[in-house]
Amino acid sequence: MPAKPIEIRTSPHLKRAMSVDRIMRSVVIALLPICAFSIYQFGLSALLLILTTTAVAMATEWLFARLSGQGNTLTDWSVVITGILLALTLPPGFPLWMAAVAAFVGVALGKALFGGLGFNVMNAALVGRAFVQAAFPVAITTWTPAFAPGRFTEVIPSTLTMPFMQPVPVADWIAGLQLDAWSGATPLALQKFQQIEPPVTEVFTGMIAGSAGETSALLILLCGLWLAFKRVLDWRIPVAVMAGAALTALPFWLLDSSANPSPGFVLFTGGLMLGAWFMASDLVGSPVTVSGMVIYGVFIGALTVIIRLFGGLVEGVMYAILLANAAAPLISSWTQPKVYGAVKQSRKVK
Amino acid sequence: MQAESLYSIFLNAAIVNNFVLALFLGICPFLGVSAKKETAWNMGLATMFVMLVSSAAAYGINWLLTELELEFLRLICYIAVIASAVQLVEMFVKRFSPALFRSLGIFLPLITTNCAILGLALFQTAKEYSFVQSLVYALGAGVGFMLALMLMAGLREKLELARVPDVSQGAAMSLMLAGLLSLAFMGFAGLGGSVG
Amino acid sequence: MANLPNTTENLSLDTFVRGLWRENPVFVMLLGMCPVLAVTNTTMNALAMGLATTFVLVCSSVLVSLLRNWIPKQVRIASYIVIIATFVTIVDYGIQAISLELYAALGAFIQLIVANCVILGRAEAYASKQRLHTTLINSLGMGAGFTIALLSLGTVREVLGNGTLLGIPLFGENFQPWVVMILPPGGFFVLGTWLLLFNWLRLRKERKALQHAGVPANAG
Amino acid sequence: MGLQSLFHRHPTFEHGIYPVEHKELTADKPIRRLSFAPELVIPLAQHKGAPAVPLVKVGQEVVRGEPIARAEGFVSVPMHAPATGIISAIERVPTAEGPKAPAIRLKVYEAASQQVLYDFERDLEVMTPDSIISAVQDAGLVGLGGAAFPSHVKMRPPEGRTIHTVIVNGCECEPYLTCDHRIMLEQTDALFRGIRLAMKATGAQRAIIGVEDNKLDAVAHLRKYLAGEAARDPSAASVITAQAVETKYPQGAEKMLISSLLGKEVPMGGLPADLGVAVYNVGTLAQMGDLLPKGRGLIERVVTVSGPAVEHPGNFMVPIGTPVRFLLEQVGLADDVGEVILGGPMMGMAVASLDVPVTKAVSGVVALRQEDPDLHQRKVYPCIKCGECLKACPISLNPSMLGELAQARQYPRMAEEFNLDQCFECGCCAYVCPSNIPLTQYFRIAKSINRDLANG
Amino acid sequence: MNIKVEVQAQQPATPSWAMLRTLAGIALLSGLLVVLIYQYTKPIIAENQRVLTEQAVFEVLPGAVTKVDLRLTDAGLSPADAGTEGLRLFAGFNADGTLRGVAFPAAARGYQDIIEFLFGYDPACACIIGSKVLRSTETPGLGDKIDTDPAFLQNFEALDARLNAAGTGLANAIVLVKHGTKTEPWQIDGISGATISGNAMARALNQSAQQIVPVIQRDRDVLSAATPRP
Amino acid sequence: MLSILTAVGFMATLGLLLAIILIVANRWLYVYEDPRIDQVEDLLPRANCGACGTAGCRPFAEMLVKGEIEPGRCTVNSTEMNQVIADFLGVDLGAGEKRVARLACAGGDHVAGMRAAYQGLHTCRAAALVSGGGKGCAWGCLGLGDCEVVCDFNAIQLDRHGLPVVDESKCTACGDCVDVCPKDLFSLHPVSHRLWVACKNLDFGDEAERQCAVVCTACGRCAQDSPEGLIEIRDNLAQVDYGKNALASKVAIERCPTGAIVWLEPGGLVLKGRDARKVIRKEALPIT
Ligand SMILES: Cc1cc2nc3c(=O)[nH]c(=O)nc-3n(C[C@H](O)[C@H](O)[C@H](O)COP(=O)(O)O)c2cc1C
Ligand SMILES: Cc1cc2nc3c(=O)[nH]c(=O)nc-3n(C[C@H](O)[C@H](O)[C@H](O)COP(=O)(O)O)c2cc1C
Ligand SMILES: Cc1cc2nc3c(=O)[nH]c(=O)nc-3n(C[C@H](O)[C@H](O)[C@H](O)COP(=O)(O)O)c2cc1C
Ligand SMILES: Cc1cc2nc3c(=O)[nH]c(=O)nc-3n(C[C@H](O)[C@H](O)[C@H](O)CO)c2cc1C
Ligand code: SF4
Ligand code: SF4
Ligand code: SF4
Ligand code: SF4
Ligand code: FES
Repeated sequence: MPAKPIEIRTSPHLKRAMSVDRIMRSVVIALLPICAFSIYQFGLSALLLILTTTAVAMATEWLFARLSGQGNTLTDWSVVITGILLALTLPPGFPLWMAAVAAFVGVALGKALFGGLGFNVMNAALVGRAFVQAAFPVAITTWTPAFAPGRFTEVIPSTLTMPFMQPVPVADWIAGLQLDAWSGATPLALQKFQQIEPPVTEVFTGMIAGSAGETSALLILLCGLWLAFKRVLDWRIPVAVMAGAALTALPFWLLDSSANPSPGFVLFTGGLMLGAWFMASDLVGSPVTVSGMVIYGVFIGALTVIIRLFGGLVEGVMYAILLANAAAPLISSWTQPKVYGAVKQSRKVK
Repeated sequence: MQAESLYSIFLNAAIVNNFVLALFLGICPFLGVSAKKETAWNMGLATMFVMLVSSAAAYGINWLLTELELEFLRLICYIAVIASAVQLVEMFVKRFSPALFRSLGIFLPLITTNCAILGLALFQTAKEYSFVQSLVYALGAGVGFMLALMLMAGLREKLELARVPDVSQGAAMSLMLAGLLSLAFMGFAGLGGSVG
Repeated sequence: MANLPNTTENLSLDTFVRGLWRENPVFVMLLGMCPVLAVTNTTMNALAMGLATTFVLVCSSVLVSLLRNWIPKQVRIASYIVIIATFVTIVDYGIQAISLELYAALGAFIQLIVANCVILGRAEAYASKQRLHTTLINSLGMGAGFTIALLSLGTVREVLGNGTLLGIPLFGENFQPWVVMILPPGGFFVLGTWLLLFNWLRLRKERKALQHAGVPANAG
Repeated sequence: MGLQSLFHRHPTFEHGIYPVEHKELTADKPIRRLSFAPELVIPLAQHKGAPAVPLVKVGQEVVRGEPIARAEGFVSVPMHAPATGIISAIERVPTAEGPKAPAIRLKVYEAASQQVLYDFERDLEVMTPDSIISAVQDAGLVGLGGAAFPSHVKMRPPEGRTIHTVIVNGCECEPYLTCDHRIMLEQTDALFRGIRLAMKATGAQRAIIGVEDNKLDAVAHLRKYLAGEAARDPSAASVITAQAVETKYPQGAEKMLISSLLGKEVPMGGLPADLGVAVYNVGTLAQMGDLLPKGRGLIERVVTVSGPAVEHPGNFMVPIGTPVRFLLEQVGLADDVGEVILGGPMMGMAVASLDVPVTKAVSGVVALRQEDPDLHQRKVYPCIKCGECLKACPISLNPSMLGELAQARQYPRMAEEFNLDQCFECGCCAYVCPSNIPLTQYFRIAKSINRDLANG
Repeated sequence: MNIKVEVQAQQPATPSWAMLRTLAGIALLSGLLVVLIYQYTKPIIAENQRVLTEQAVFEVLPGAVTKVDLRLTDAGLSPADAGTEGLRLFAGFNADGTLRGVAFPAAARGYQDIIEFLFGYDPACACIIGSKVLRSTETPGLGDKIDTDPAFLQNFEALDARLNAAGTGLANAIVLVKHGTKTEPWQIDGISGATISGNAMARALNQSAQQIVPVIQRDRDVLSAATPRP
Repeated sequence: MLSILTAVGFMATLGLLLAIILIVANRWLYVYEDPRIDQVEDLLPRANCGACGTAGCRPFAEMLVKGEIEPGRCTVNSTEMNQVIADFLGVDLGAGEKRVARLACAGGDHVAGMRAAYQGLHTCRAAALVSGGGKGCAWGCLGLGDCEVVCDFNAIQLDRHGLPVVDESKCTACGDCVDVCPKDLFSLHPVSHRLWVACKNLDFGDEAERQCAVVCTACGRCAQDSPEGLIEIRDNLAQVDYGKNALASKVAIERCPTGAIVWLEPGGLVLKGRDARKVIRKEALPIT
């Protein structure tokens, strides 16, 4: 018979084992192979970049959580994802001070301002990236080649730029590496401005220039699939993004395959894969309803391709995700599920 | 640039150079009535309507003033005509459809002092748009205004239930949200024109 | 305190000062936001816009105040708008005559002063009820408050976004400007940050005040 | 699990969850009887509807089976003495619902036998539907599936509706509980007699027994029985069928089971009768089949006593009114018991006092240990909009939004815009929520406050 | 607490006459004010405008000290007398009165909005000799390099714009190439980080030049005739 | 000169045109709304609490102007302010006696026991829905402070024993606490109702006393000592008939063994009878 007074709780008295910190930790684990590949590809600079953004993001989160009296929110691990993902979307030679600005702005403006985890309206990492893209457009479109010799012993010259100063131009450094002419350009830029389409296989496996963590579509796909399999993320969003992108690209490619990229190329270049699996799938920024998730995903995929093909920018994943984040509340409220037994769907447009 | 295609005019006004998020026109109502989706929708409709009306009116006035060589009176005439047109519409709605007035009409006076309307009239004159182009431009601007307003309203309704810290409550948060939206809209840059 | 109609104000220091801070049209009343955001990418533009707006504000307020007893209620908005538009046109041509480059930089926003809610708002809420001299002083204060707000944005945006102040480089050759500051998002962010700062100060003051008062003891 | 649901062989409904079942603890324990508790407590309101009115006085002697309270109106049922003894008091007693409520206390004679001393023979063949309905009411039968709604009321559908199908609910989707499983195996005769009575009373042409596919042995058993019957009397063949449905919580909820079996949804705010359906729990029908021929009243029911804190879990035939404390003493309760739940762990009610009695609605008593991970106080995070709750809610509500509105205390809006009233508190959303938000609790609060507001 | 409320009688209906009088009066007053200001500033603004145009023309035609306005009509080049309609061009002349070149406008959609340019063309060397951005909303510090970056502007000091054999268009279309890859005299060496703006400039120039240069070469006599009267 | 004339002429025409349009509009389209509604609304506190019995301050203002309700009904405004409104509209103030919220429970956690440990959302409503909450007394205050949270006027604070205390000076009788309490322990009473039974327990005698030291055991002494009909024992609880409030006096509380019935002095002082058992209380009902 009970020694202590018995307890009373409300039902249900059972609970699934999944919790927020576990979800977030799984995502971090899934990101580690991608980080490792990035470091293997770009060397010391990529390592420093990842460490910087993660550290600054965590520090910012800690600071704001303290200021707003929320206690320690680092334990939910979400900000670690933000930090790592931010680094993975930046060019490998991006000056560290700018990366720090991105991480700070991303967490402060993208998350803390609205109350922290769960209340941010847009993807925190991408808010940071969009901010520095608008602030330092030259630095963020300066690409360096992968597999540069000596990458594990020395950093890319622009990495260690003094705070608030302009990065040194890396053109001479790249020339000094004596790689072939296009190695510093990303496949997307080659395609857009020169109509040269590098082989998809090369793009797929990551033997190319690009942001620190977006180059190997294959690895990202595997890590993403693992998360989807573990039911950490909803597979619908990434699949919808990829389908939306491929289906939008298809007609243009069929019309003029010399000027427009193939659906395969569209899928496996730029940030699309990373964006689809790790950023569009961010739970907080996506709609809660299942049909909403599909609409949201297709919207991101289609918009990315439209920006790539017709916009002034070479890559549109980031903006597509941010815009979709902004539209997510509307999508959610327009796709409220049909309640069991509801005779006619009482949909409220406004 | 009379040759600009209607499609390009529309995209430009609605998205690329969105009146609110890129050109900073109509910020006051944008901040003021974007708290609820429903009011935002009504405000958007009302603005769109007034934009079309005043675009047509402005085109006519401009023609008249040019004929009379009185271009220097353009500003005064535009604003006077727009203001009275709005007031007339408002009274009309209030008198004949109190229900519509409650949902739409209360925004009409707000629109009078909305620079987006006057800006539209001035821009279409400066760009020397034809009548049809002007209307398309007005429609684009209206759609863009509605888009910005609805996105903002969606976000603000979501944040209404959020644990927003005291410091960022109110106008500060709205401005930051608008900044984020404006940042995201930069992705549309160059859209509608040909590249490369 | 209830604000009752038909109360004429007596001239005091506050008539002028409250426009600067307590009733600052931008930071407190959030009026006339469009020019505040649009033409503050440089300090010079901000200053010019501030002065132009102040001019229109003062002139139209004075005229409205003078005419207040003649304008019937039903046509007051139309009358005010025509008055304001007149002064804006004057400013418009004035600036063109002074410098076409400045005119180009300010774009359509000179003409858009017409639609600036601060001016109509002042005409409606203050000038139409107050005597000439208080109106003059009050509108000067409001104009100054508006100009200060514009400048507070303009300086930050120019310094960060361009590394210069009034066109003079501040940080030397290699400074990396933050382009975003002079772009549209930068306008929102800088104004938002100012408001955050003011919010924070206000909250801190309130907390302090509460502490001083002490939590009221509740013993029966 | 997601993949599994793609390939499931048995019909099912949309959404829902798959909690660990723990049924192995008692699934193979036959139903046993315990001795009488020294004192039984029979609350007068054990069912939905008007409380019963006592027929006895303090000090009066009653025999097992004798009516001790009468029904008050149509939506009400009488009570019968569960044991032979003496009425010791009629007073307020603690109940599982919270407020103290009037009850009859019965001091059981020490030597009281299990024999029912108050009954008479009834000839079922000559009974009309109306006489069945009044006999069911006289038996004090209520839904034993948990809702305790008077069973005879469901036999008389609202004006303009006819019942064509009786659905027999043998799902038992709550973890731990196995009483319905045992009833299907052990009281098959009575069950089928009950089904036939229900069909006759409602005028239904067919009956479907829905059983979750974790009890395929029961399905096989029922089918064998039916086959045997059909062999004897070919005309009765195929009127009653046994159908396996997917093992998924809350398969046993009436609306879900109807969807699974018939592919139709009960209209919002409507009744199963709108689809021509009446749903009965297997326990209810088995009791009906057992009690009606003998002219007896409902004085006991099968209860699963289980859970990690119970030393000898099992299924027991328990007299109504037995204090939970007595029941747990009989099966052995661990010292570190954390919670005692009446019903299953998903929908059941934790009791504040072990002195509350087993009532007609109690299908199980589950005792959890203090260190049970399910009981741990977990950190509650803000809603991360993962949408899991939407994917779990069998009613397709938006618990995420409802939860946020509840936290903002916008209760009326929850009902007006987000169909709060459709929520039947199954607990799926709270079960899956990774942020550990007590969603179901929020919804109970909201409903309770909305009720108060509606009542002025 | 000292609050006074003036109880207002129900408003008397305003006589229409007052409304008419007020509005018409104010409009009249305003018209008067505006027209006076306009009359006063008109010459000043015109002068400002002239100086500005002149500066731009002299900038794209280095060495020119006088300019003559021309119009591009359907028939060809003609002096800008009152009444001639058509695209505005400017002929620039050296101090010694010789033709320095022709300035012509061009426009194309850039990164943000339409950019308007003025280019200088020297018929003698058959090349572009200068450029100026008249109106642009390109990103400061990035897109606006097309008007400020000295290295980029070097492209326009002697950009090949020869006519093809038939005289109907340029022999080689003017194109933008990626920074550092210029090989031909008709190519423009791009700005890294502002490819789009550079591209817009190249497109604008190419489009206008294809249309205007043949006419200039054909109507050189009109140009000589237009030599400014001292 | 010509252009000056056309300009001035044009503007004058425009002005006239606009004026005519507005005049016509004014004639045909004008909708009258009593301007006093706005003015009165300005004088109201805009708390929209509904204590006046209308849906909010604006409807209240409309009814005031129509003369359908008295200004005194607003309990949030100061009396002076309501007087201003009354003068403005030329009506009577019509204020009733001040009412406050009273709590029918005195069982803080030092006098009333617990039977189970409630875990979950920290609100009374939530706890009450789980087997009635963990408190030994099924009728008593759960002490999780829903009333404290809901009071917009900060009139309620929980004392250290988890019992809400109402600050009479702040309470506006808005009734929010009455609505929110899941145990229905609050009710609104005129301040002149001094005799107060601070208990709702319906158990009798020892059974009741096992649950709480300050419970009403239904011993009936208060009823015996009071004038006929003032106090009645119903359902094992002493109940005061406030229709006979004039007869109430301190005599009623003198012999109460537990101190469940009290005498409330103005200013929040609570008097308990001589025979009442000593209970140590730091704050709240300071039983002497
Ligand atoms: C998820 C994700 C989103 C990105 N979004 C953008 C974007 O919106 N714009 C952009 O220029 N680069 C973005 N990047 C980086 C680009 O994918 C790419 O590396 C960059 O545009 C360089 O390619 P480019 O020179 O061909 O433009 C993103 C990267 C990732 C991983
Ligand atoms: C979430 C939920 C789960 C339920 N699970 C079962 C169940 O497993 N077995 C059952 O017989 N009734 C269950 N019920 C009750 C049924 O909905 C229904 O009331 C019952 O089967 C009717 O039969 P009765 O009146 O004979 O009890 C559940 C109800 C709900 C709301
Ligand atoms: C805030 C911002 C402003 C930009 N402004 C311009 C611009 O004014 N002109 C331009 O050509 N590209 C602009 N871009 C586009 C990018 O810099 C684009 O990647 C670049 O034009 C590609 O050229 P690249 O291949 O030489 O790097 C801008 C991008 C951003 C994010
Ligand atoms: C599947 C998944 C994807 C995530 N993607 C991002 C992301 O792209 N950017 C980010 O800042 N946080 C991401 N997070 C972490 C977390 O959701 C994020 O910090 C919240 O947006 C902060 O409220 C992700 C988390 C999960 C579970
Ligand atoms: S408790 Fe209510 S909201 Fe939650 S899953 Fe069940 S029915 Fe849906
Ligand atoms: S399961 Fe929980 S965290 Fe996920 S959406 Fe629902 S309430 Fe939010
Ligand atoms: S009085 Fe009611 S609401 Fe207040 S703490 Fe007690 S139980 Fe809760
Ligand atoms: S909530 Fe209760 S205590 Fe607070 S003011 Fe209203 S009636 Fe008074
Ligand atoms: S200044 Fe108010 S809308 Fe533009």
